[in-house]
Amino acid sequence: MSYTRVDFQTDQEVRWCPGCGDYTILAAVQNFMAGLDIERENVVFVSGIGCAARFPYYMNTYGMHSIHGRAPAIATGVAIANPRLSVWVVGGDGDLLSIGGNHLIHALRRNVDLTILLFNNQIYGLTKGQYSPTSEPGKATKSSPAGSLDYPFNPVSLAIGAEATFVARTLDMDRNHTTSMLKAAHQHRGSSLIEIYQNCNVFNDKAFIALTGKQERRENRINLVHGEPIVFGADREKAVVWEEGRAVIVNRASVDPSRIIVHNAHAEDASQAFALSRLAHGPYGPTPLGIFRDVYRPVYDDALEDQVTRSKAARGNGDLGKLLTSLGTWTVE
Amino acid sequence: MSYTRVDFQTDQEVRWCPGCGDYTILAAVQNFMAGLDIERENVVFVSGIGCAARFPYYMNTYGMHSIHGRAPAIATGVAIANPRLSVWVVGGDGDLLSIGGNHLIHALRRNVDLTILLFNNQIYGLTKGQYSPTSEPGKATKSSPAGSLDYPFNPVSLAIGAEATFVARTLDMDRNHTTSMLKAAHQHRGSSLIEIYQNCNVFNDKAFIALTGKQERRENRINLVHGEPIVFGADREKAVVWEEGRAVIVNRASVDPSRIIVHNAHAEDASQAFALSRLAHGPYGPTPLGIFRDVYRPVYDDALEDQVTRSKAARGNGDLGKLLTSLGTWTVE
Amino acid sequence: MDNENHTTGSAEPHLGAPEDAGGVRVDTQDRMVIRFAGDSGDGMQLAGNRFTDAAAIFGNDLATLPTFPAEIRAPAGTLPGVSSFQIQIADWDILTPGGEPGVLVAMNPAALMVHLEDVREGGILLINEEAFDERNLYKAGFESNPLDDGTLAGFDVHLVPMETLTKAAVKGSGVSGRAVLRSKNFLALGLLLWMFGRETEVTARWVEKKFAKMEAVKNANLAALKAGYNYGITTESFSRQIEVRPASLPPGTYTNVNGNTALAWGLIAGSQLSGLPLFYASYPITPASDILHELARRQNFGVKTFQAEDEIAAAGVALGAAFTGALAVTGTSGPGLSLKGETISLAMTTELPMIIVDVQRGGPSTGLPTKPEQSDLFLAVWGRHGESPLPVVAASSPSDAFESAVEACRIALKYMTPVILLSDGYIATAAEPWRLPDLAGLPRFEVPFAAGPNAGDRFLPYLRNMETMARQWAVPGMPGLEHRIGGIEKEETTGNISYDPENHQLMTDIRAWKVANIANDIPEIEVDDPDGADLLVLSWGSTSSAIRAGVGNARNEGIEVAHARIRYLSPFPANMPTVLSSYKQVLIPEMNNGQLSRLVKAEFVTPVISLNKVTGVPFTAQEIAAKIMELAGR
Amino acid sequence: MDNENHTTGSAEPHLGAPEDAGGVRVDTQDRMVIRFAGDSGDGMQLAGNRFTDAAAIFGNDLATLPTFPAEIRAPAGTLPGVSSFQIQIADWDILTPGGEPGVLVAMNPAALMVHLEDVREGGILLINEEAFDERNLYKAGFESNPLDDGTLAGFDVHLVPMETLTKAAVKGSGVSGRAVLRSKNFLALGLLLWMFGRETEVTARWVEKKFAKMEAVKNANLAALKAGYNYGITTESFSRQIEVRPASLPPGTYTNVNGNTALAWGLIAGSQLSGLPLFYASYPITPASDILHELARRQNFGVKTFQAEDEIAAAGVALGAAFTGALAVTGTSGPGLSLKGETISLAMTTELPMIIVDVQRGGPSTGLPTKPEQSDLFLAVWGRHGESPLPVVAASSPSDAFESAVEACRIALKYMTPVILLSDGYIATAAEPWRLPDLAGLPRFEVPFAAGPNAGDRFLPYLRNMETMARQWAVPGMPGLEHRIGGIEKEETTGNISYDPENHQLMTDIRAWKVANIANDIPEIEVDDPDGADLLVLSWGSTSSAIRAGVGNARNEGIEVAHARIRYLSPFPANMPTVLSSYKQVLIPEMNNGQLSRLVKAEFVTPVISLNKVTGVPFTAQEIAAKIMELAGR
Ligand SMILES: Cc1ncc(C[n+]2csc(CCOP(=O)(O)OP(=O)(O)O)c2C)c(N)n1
Ligand SMILES: Cc1ncc(C[n+]2csc(CCOP(=O)(O)OP(=O)(O)O)c2C)c(N)n1
Ligand code: SF4
Ligand code: SF4
Ligand SMILES: [Mg+2]
Ligand SMILES: [Mg+2]
Repeated sequence: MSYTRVDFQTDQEVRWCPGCGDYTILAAVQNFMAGLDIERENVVFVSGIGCAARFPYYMNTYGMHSIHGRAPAIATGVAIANPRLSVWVVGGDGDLLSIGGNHLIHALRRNVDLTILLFNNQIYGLTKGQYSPTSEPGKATKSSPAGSLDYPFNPVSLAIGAEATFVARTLDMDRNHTTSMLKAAHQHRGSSLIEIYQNCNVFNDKAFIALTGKQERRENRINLVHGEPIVFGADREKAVVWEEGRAVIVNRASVDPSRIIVHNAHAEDASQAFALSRLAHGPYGPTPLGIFRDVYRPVYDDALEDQVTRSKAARGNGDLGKLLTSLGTWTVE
Repeated sequence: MSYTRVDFQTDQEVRWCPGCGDYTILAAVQNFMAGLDIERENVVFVSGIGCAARFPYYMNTYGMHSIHGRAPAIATGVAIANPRLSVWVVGGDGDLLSIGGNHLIHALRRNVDLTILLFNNQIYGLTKGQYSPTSEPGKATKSSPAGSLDYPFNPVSLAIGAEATFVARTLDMDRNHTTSMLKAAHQHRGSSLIEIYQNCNVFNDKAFIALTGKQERRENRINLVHGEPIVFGADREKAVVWEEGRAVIVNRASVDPSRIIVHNAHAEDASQAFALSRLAHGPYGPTPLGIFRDVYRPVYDDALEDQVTRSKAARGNGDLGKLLTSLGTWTVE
Repeated sequence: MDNENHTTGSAEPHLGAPEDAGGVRVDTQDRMVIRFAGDSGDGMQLAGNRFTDAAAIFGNDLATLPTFPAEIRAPAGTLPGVSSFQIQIADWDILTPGGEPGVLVAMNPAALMVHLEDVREGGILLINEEAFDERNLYKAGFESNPLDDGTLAGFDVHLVPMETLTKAAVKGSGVSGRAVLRSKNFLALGLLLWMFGRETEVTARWVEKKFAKMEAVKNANLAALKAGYNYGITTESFSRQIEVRPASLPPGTYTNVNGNTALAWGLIAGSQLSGLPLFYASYPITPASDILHELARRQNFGVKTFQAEDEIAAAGVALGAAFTGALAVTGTSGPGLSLKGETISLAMTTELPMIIVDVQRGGPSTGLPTKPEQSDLFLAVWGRHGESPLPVVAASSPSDAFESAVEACRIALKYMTPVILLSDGYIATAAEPWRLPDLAGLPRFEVPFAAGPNAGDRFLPYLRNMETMARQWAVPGMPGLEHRIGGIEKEETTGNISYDPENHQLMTDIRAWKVANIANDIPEIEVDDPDGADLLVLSWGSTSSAIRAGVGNARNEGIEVAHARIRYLSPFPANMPTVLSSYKQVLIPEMNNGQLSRLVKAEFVTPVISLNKVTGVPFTAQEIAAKIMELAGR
Repeated sequence: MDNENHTTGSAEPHLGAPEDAGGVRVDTQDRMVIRFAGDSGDGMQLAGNRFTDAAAIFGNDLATLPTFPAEIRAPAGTLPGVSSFQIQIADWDILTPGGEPGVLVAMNPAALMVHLEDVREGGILLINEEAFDERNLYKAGFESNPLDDGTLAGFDVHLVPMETLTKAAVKGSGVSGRAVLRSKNFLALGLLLWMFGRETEVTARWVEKKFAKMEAVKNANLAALKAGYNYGITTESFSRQIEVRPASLPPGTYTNVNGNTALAWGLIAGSQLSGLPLFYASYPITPASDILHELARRQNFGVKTFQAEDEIAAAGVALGAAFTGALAVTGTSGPGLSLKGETISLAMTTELPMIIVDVQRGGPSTGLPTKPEQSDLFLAVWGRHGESPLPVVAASSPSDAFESAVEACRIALKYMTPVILLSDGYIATAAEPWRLPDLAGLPRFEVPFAAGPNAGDRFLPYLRNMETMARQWAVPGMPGLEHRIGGIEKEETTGNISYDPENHQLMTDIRAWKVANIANDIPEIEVDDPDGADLLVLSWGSTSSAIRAGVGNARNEGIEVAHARIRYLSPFPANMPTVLSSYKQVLIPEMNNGQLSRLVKAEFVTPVISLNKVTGVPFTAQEIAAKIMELAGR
């Protein structure tokens, strides 16, 4: 089966604001899907509510635009009931981290085979601009005219703390990088979370300027690539080293090259990935993009299927007649 | 004002199973409270539902035994509405990590001034023995006769991932340690989470044997004390060192003493605390107890109070008459 | 097996009058209520269940009611720690576990304290006298010892040194220490079996199987059982035996089942009748958890169970499973149903089949978790935002839970709609003999799966079967049927988002019509009205049995009264208007403040008389009969 | 200000007949519906609001209805991107924003496409002709250009080159590039002001204040405004001016307010009348979010707002605040109300005062977020597990939202109970002139705070005021009043956990009685029945205005018909039975499938006629009048 991007487009007009970062992500996902060897009918997109959550309508696969926050739970049901499907979750920072936070962390710890795309625009887009659980402290919005008092989540840290087996971060503007993250997440069996910095040009424009500005991005973008040393900067003049359990940015010249961290996304111990996630609390300075963590752990859907298979093998296919009499019977004649 | 433990006891018969770890925790809290200089009337205990959640009925303070999972939200309301109160949350691993997981992580990131006691018995006690989000994988319970497929949370890791400013772990059996954790948590302004390993002798007896068994505890208990090197073992023969961003257990003799981690609970960067939390995923071998993290960050309740004060100062006490005419008026005569 | 052999001396059966039989009178009764009561640790549930089995196999009709201590395990010997099990056995088709016990087994003072007031005058008390020490008396709140202060005057009291007897009996079994006394429930049971002229054989067989791998325990229990039985034979103090003859139940194979188990089995039956895998997602909650536990053991039936992080997730996970073509079910109790509303509303508007089981308990809020109530009816029928009509089916007894579950599955799948299936804490834990259905005779369900594109080469997810108004179920994996559904109003046929006013009206009307139309596909209500009465008693749910019994009692008093039970509460059966208009008065007893009453009034604008009881304790037949008599002017 | 000055030539007022006035006819109308429609980016809401102000200050009565694009911002020029604002102005007490517009301002083809069908025959179309290029026509779905294909025949069409005019006007203002065209809404507005004989002064003042810090924008807008006005004066094509005279409203000071703002202010009033700090916890949701936004700006009133992680948390946080003695409120829309049920049930049983605002929108599920509906009534009254009775109060108009909020506060605090306050998407965003209340005249609330121990030296949290059945509110910080409350059934007076059956019955009865008794403490319903009619029309919520207007229309046709609006839906006012029994027929129009109808039938067992509409669009007076006429046999 060979697809082109068009095969994944639907007849629904795409209705995000012109200039919204969601468009680029959609294009990246459609292109990526076209290049896969999965049949369209075996793909399911589940979303909650929000601008991002409109996504399924634009993907010519099976899809559900569900209710706010519940997509990880619904997708869990899809994946567990039919482990042969490729199940994707799309949601915003409000959808997946605010109302849906619990379902997200539980899906991650269970390692259900889901690929979760978190469109983080650090704002509530659909409801017109309230601060979100990833908005910067002090942010003035309609619901926080005197400045938000919430301290934001770092979605990567949260996911790692919730025992996620695959966590990555990418940027709407960088389609190639987005695609490579999609590829890796898709290859990972079990839950994968990709945080995608997504510009909401209407309510939170330029939130990611540190990573998208011409000059800024050269300075701030830290590419995490498994097996490669973590160096960055306009002239690759910065490096990240371990210092007493913390990842610390130093001038590359000031350290022995052997001290520079060679990124290991497959480390069993989540500490390193966590430490790297602490390099940036929001994209305001040097910020890592790439795969923080990618390890294998038994996958819920497979394990459940396995229990069912083993149970049938051990006890034979259930016989309802026998079950009904299993507590003992007597006969009246 | 000076209290004794009796002042904090109520006329309600304590109704946990004989031998339940909850008793020791109750005694520790009552004793601890008696030694504080807070008036009883300024203390509020809020709980959800579960065996642990019965707690408020036994504390002669203000209290609410609310509904399953919602205690952190309700307590947030109490604390924010009246920042002069000392607000405590008590709940089980099901209450606070399963149904209440989202409220918990949001309370932690907001740094609401709450002291949260998580009674972790790794089981659902009240509903008679289903596995919980902290039960070990493969656990056979009524709801998982073929073995649980869930991978458990590490509550300390989760809390740190959720931007908690104070996270500690203690053990029901060790009253002194429990008391010192209570003291530190209480002194910390902002959210504090204490994970208390609590034995449910009916449905999950000996879950903490690695830390309570006579021999086992000598070998496994890792005491985290700020400013002290992390060494442990029956003969203090083990030590913890940094190794590429991970905390690793080594034979003390095999390393230079200078390499042994001197515990710093006050580090700004949460990476170290997180790394230490990864030493044990459940109390099955060497397991750290003590304060993982204790840092200051602006406290939600105070900051909100402050906004109100500043707003009044800047704009004067609100005048409803003026507000009603603020959109412009006209007069009909 | 016949029980005559087990009375000493003359053993001819006799009806009604007591008779002397070699020193032991044999009372023949048409029914008898027995209650086992003791500390949670005393094994009363086990003793009760074993007695139930013996009675069932003997051929009595019976109904049982276990009562567990509320929520938290209380310390031994205290009032909140008392656990009890009531059984009514009869030689006819009884319907309830009965009201006032004729026999009470009291293992300690607390049990006596809690239950004595219920025992009927002259009832038999079997008391473990050795538990009546000062400490236990204090814990139970007795100021003096009821065994000798006259409290028990008027009862037929038997003080049995159960602990001494048990210790003596189990000596040599290999059990030692504290464990010895664990067998005392078997001692009590043995004595009771003797008293009712039952062999110990059925129980002994069970013990042998159950404790096959625990030789010592097995021996101890068998010894205690026998000792209790023999104590009955040999002790002079027992001058009465009670005979309750086999009932003439309809022929068939029977088992004894509680409602949670039967409901779980009904779901499995739904799965087999539809050919769809059963998927059950739930968050533990009393008294619904046992459905999860039962189904979790049935993986070899292809059943997948999922313990979710909360009730909202459980509903969501079930909905996701429904999207893939599974028979999806989520089960809970009241507080959980309150939480699931938003997700159910999504299931309703996406028109996916799904069953939501609500095992009702005492409300509001946490309420009385271990007590039954019928107060979630409003929530089930009307408790969602927007216009969210749904079918609601209510089980009325443990065995009826099976059939109701099958019906819920049938309706959900045929009409592509979530269905709420109501049970309650009484049905959940009580047991009754159930005549097993002929499984082969149950009709298979047709499931409206989409076979392929349904509009040229397109697939329109909201194209409907014009008879049922069900849309087609296109499940992932089917090529060419890719489609998107969601919670925003959908355009008719295409399912695309539509804000068009007329379309919203149309879709709202269709959803309402779809549910209303199910009235034509469910059995009409059958009225039991032998005499052409003026008064109709309407029942639903677990109170139906007591109501039926109460109606029977009233008829025995010569009162003409009709009775009908409603299983389908939304929509109501098609003949409801006719039935209602055939009677001058309609009485609706409920364990709530009049919820069905209001539903009936709202639908049919007909006055009804409500009999409401919100105590967490089921109606007794007597209460119903009394109300009927009152209405009849007696 | 009088408008005669602004017509050219003769300017004597004249009623009814059009008159020639120096080439410009002046139509005097008793009312006129004007709709502004354009792309979301065209500033139609702003133009509408400015026009509203001018009309209000002129003294017209008016009602407005903004309509926003549903949910997602659509690309410019598309149909889903159309935003509109309707206003009806009148010289008498009008009640609705009206049905068919007499004037439509269409800024682009999409706006014309969406709204043309509503415009009444012969209506005036003010069209921005320069937007009608091929691309925009295509996006709007026009196959040919409606400006010259005959589509607009029968209308009074004015093609205005708005972009050219705007560009010319703002030249030199300092605004440049794309921003220039932003002022075109002021151009349209200026033209409209001229058309209705209004000065530009009011608007100009507003612009000066609003854009004080943005000199260039200010100048551009002022210039465009003037240019539009002058265009009206000078262009030959405009041969009509429309006069709508000031209404004779009751004397007083008026402001123009939408329902969300008025409701927020009502809560602040509740706070001031009770002396309690207002605490508002919410999770953003359309159309309720603006209440949060408004209150978040009022910290100097001592208001604390909290944006929670979800609706359950918001309810919980509010409940926690209530425990501390705050006036606690949580606000949401339908899906959120479905989620809050469990927590509301806890608030009910802990008997803490709390207000739950539900700004209803189209359901079920996500439904139609930007459209009004009245379909959460069942959920409000009956949508919780267990017996969970609550007072429910419904606002009927933007300004009534203030008073209803005050009432909700009063009831919650006096009776120690959560109260549900219903509004809807129409009330939320529509505006109307509101005669400001005399704040000093509002009675203060007494709050049942516990002052100290109430039973000797003990404090019993469930000891009640025997008149209201309210328990005392003991807030943390008060020594000696330490107590525990919770969701398990509580023992009467002590509040300790109780599983006692009789206590559960008692507490259930008390909770029901407490709510039922509020019927004696709310105003009776007032029936507007000048003629002693046989038909009563009952209304609630936002449809009340259209219903009142429809009743007026029917009376104008000579039909006798009574009207009453119900603000209190649980409990119903005490005189409901009397009122209902005084009429032969009762008509209940609702934007749902008959929820109040069913509540009335369930409570009073009286037949009612339902008029239901579930399109997301409010009733028009015409629809109501038509139904009344039908019932009257006309
Ligand atoms: C139960 C419920 N609560 C609230 C809402 C309103 N709501 C819709 S989307 C949203 C948040 C949008 O933010 P985010 O998830 O970050 O998505 P974005 O629009 O930014 O892509 C909210 C609060 C809703 N639809 N349902
Ligand atoms: C909404 C809701 N769901 C489920 C329950 C049932 N329930 C009560 S406590 C509990 C979990 C108990 O486990 P945990 O929180 O670990 O407390 P423990 O009893 O172990 O102390 C559950 C599932 C409930 N009361 N309410
Ligand atoms: S509001 Fe923001 S996130 Fe939503 S579609 Fe527009 S630009 Fe994108
Ligand atoms: S069930 Fe377990 S946790 Fe609950 S009271 Fe008993 S021992 Fe304690
Ligand atoms: Mg967002
Ligand atoms: Mg637990």
